Amino acid sequence: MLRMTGWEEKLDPNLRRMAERVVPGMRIALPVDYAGVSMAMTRPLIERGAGDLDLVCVPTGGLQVDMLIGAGLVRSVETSGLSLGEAGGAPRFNQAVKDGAIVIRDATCPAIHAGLMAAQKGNPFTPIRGLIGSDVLANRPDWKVIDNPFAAGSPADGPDPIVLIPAIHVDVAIFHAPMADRAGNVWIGRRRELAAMAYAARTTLVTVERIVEESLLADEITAAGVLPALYVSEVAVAERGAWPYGLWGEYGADTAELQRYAKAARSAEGFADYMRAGALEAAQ
Amino acid sequence: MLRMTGWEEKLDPNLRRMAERVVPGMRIALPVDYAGVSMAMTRPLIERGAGDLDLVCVPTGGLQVDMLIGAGLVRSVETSGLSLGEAGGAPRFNQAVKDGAIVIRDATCPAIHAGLMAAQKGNPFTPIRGLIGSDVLANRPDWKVIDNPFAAGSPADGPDPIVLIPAIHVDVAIFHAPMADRAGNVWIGRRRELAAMAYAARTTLVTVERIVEESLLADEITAAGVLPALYVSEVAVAERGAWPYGLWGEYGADTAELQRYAKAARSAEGFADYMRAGALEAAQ
Amino acid sequence: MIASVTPREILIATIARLLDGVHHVAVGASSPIPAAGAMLLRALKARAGAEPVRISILGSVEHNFFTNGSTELFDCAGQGRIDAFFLGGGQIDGQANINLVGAGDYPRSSVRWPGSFGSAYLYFVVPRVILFREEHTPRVFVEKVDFISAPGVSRPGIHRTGGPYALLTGKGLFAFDRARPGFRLESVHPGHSLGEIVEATGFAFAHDAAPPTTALPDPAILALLRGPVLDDLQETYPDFAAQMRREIAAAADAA
Amino acid sequence: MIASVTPREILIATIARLLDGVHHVAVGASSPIPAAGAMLLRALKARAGAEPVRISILGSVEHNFFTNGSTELFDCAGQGRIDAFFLGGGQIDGQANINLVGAGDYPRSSVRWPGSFGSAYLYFVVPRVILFREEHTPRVFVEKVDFISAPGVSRPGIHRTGGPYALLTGKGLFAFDRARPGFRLESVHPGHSLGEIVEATGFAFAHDAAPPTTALPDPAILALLRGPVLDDLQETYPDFAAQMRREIAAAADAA
Repeated sequence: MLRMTGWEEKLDPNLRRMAERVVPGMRIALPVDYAGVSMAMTRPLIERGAGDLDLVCVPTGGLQVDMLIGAGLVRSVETSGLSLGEAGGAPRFNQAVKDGAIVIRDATCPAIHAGLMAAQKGNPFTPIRGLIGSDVLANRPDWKVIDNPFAAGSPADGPDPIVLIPAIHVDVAIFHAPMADRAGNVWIGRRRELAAMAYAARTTLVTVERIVEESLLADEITAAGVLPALYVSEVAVAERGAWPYGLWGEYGADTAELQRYAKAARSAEGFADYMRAGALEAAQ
Repeated sequence: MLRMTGWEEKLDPNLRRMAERVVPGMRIALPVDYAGVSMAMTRPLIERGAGDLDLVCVPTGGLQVDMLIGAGLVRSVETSGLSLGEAGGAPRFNQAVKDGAIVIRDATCPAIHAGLMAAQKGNPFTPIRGLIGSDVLANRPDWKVIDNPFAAGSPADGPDPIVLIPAIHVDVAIFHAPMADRAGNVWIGRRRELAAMAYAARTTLVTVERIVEESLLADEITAAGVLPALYVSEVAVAERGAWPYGLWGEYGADTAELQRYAKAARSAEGFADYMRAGALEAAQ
Repeated sequence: MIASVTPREILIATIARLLDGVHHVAVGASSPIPAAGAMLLRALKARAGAEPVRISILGSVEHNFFTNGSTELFDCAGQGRIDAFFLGGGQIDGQANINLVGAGDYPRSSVRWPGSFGSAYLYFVVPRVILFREEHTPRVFVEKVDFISAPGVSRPGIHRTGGPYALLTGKGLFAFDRARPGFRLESVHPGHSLGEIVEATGFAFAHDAAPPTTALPDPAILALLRGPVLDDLQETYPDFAAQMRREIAAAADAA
Repeated sequence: MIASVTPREILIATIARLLDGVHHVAVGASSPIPAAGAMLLRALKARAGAEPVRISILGSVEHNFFTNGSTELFDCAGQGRIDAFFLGGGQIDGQANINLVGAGDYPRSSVRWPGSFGSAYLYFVVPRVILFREEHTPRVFVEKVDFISAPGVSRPGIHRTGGPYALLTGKGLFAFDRARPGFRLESVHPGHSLGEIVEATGFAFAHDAAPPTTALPDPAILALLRGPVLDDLQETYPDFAAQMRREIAAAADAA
């Protein structure tokens, strides 16, 4: 496991406290690059050091997942894709796959959404079309195929097989959003996969750009984009908390930084150096 | 079928044109009382006179459904409830049930949502817990029970039966919303069942209080509550178009008017008188 | 003055007691008595500095904490995030089956009620369902309902995390024993009797030879109910709150 | 000057042709050539006064017409509301199977690519899937993919409303025959040859003895592409648009 000492005490105490909610062996849901990744929580999670994590990418992953893998905290990743986008492949992930150091559960985006939907509805599964004949399905013994009981055709048409995705329940969902109010209502706008993650999670940890004083549920216009406090366990402010990713409607991605990481993290040593240097920078 | 002459030409030509999209035998989705009922479309639909309609209430119905039944346009109603709320039972519906004049498909709210969700996802069905042992299920031969293939228990626990609700596809969805923009994007706020109806519908007809000039997708705050134009077939302005129902964030329900209807519509004649009088009023 | 406690106040205080320990209770928009009970519990917990009680009032714009349309209540319950809910019924039988659809032969019911709403689902997944029906007559409390909107009990193997917890009427309070299964009369409201309840109930139920009288709210609870809780209630149920204030005044005059 | 048409312009114009007739096309945020083809089609239809073409650019904030999170693209496709989509692949084989996961033995792939994304679903439900991969080498176009992210064809009885329609590479254009099944070389891009394509393709495909050359855009289309379409493109793909302008200038100089 990556050891990074001398900077932990510089981390935001609120984020450190939130990271304590994560214990070894938990299943953690993390959002797609552009939906609001709480990059601010990455170092507190690494400092916390709770390992054997099973990550669920909703529905794909990037920098944060690569860093947690690089830090040795990850046991498995369920994802439909993992890369640094324009900055190329995810180096610590790719290495870990090659080394067999992590279990990879390849999925397809709508199957991850289907699993979360099942959890949201309290259902054991959600059906999904497609997938039949793919090696994605062939490598997922946890998914099942049944004959559609509503098949319309005549018996001569034969059965109509359909895949069932089991519910994805997670221990913790972690994401970043533009704002929250004092009651803990979080404004997620049209990034409704963040709500799906929270519905499916026992604990939801949110970092935000800012706290607003008026209730986000007080007027119908902002209420339409709110994840209610009912689903939110804790909120902490982390300005530019998605950096180097962007946050929709707030700021763009820092592609140069992603590329810098992509280059540095090609080796384990380069990754460790990057994390150390970045930590010092962050502490300044 | 109810004949009401002498006032049709007073109806808004845009609404009349929209009503022409409804042809006999269609399956129509209508929203719950408080979600945005396009009461403004009720008379144009009655004037249009397309009968043998199969109504799907999302997930319950009230005045509009009662009026369409009273006008003789309805073949069946799928609903989890039908009443005038505080104003009591739905008189034309109750009479039609007693007379066996319509087919009633009693459902439960989350089953209607499950059916729409299946249509939204392109799935043949969605599972749902509950229902087993109810006469709701016993009277729905179109619903099926399977043994949950993911049942966790030992074989000694026996099977884990679960209900599957088939997809509810509808020909037309009709509702009322606060505003739309010139591109046809409709602001539905947190009444997301309106989006579910539109996703499941081939044609979606919307009346709104007002048209706004700026794009509702242009800023993320309003975008969060938008049903995109992609799902909207036609929009027309109808001020106070939910009356005597209310429209969330805009105006409250006119309970006195609902009570007036409830009283009048106890008999077929009273209903016809009410509709005629109301039509004249509306035309003034 | 204990004598000035109104029947509705007894119902409200009883509901608050039945809800003790819940964190999130959902209430229908047209259910002011259950809502008042939940609000009273919330006020009691707030006064005691205990964990807050969350109340979702369905169909209300002002007290709507949901943002995902009318499906969210059911999803939320399916996730195990709703601890208590209230159901009524045109008919309720001794197995806690409820009928919200109609009397007589289905589907051409001689009396048609609005319909099952979410009961056929929520009764299975909300741990503490309180059956509440003020009218206590043999017409309502029948031997066997004509239509089961939602069954009171399920055979082993049926996935069920919720079900009936108690039945509160205008005459008394029953607990539901899921194992037996059946109702047991817990207490009789002031002014009513065991004999009257037996007479008014179409199904058999367990009871002590001399069941206790339903506990009246103590003066501190009554003060909370008549003060801040009634003010809370006024915002969502103004007509009901006004009616209660009139009843309280009338009871005080009579006492 | 026909000679000044750049290879990318040929690809873009070909894509516009392949998309003819669609009403709604979805494009990945990092797919500027498919996006440009869709924008060219949109401009052509607008010019002709035909039914408008809708383009959804995924992952873009400015051109995001979805409001229900990242699930909406898949729901929309499942509803039959997306007529065309583009897929690539680290490997593509003669049965139109695509591999977006990795080369070598799964799961410890010797080369790992990002993953299957939505392909295992969209390939089944989008009627006109265009396989697009500029690199045309035996490394990409293999006899059999090492991992099937999404299969090109399905046996009868499998619910499938979509699938491969064409394969466009830097060297040529293939149509896919779902019945046979297999690819057929439709045309060879200017500057390339049948022999070169046979050499660069690891799977067998049908072809004429002397396949035609891929059609060049006519001057009016080229003007549209270099004018308003490039301006549209600039908003979403500024780097790509700038690069294209440089290429066009260089081609003009050379001609």
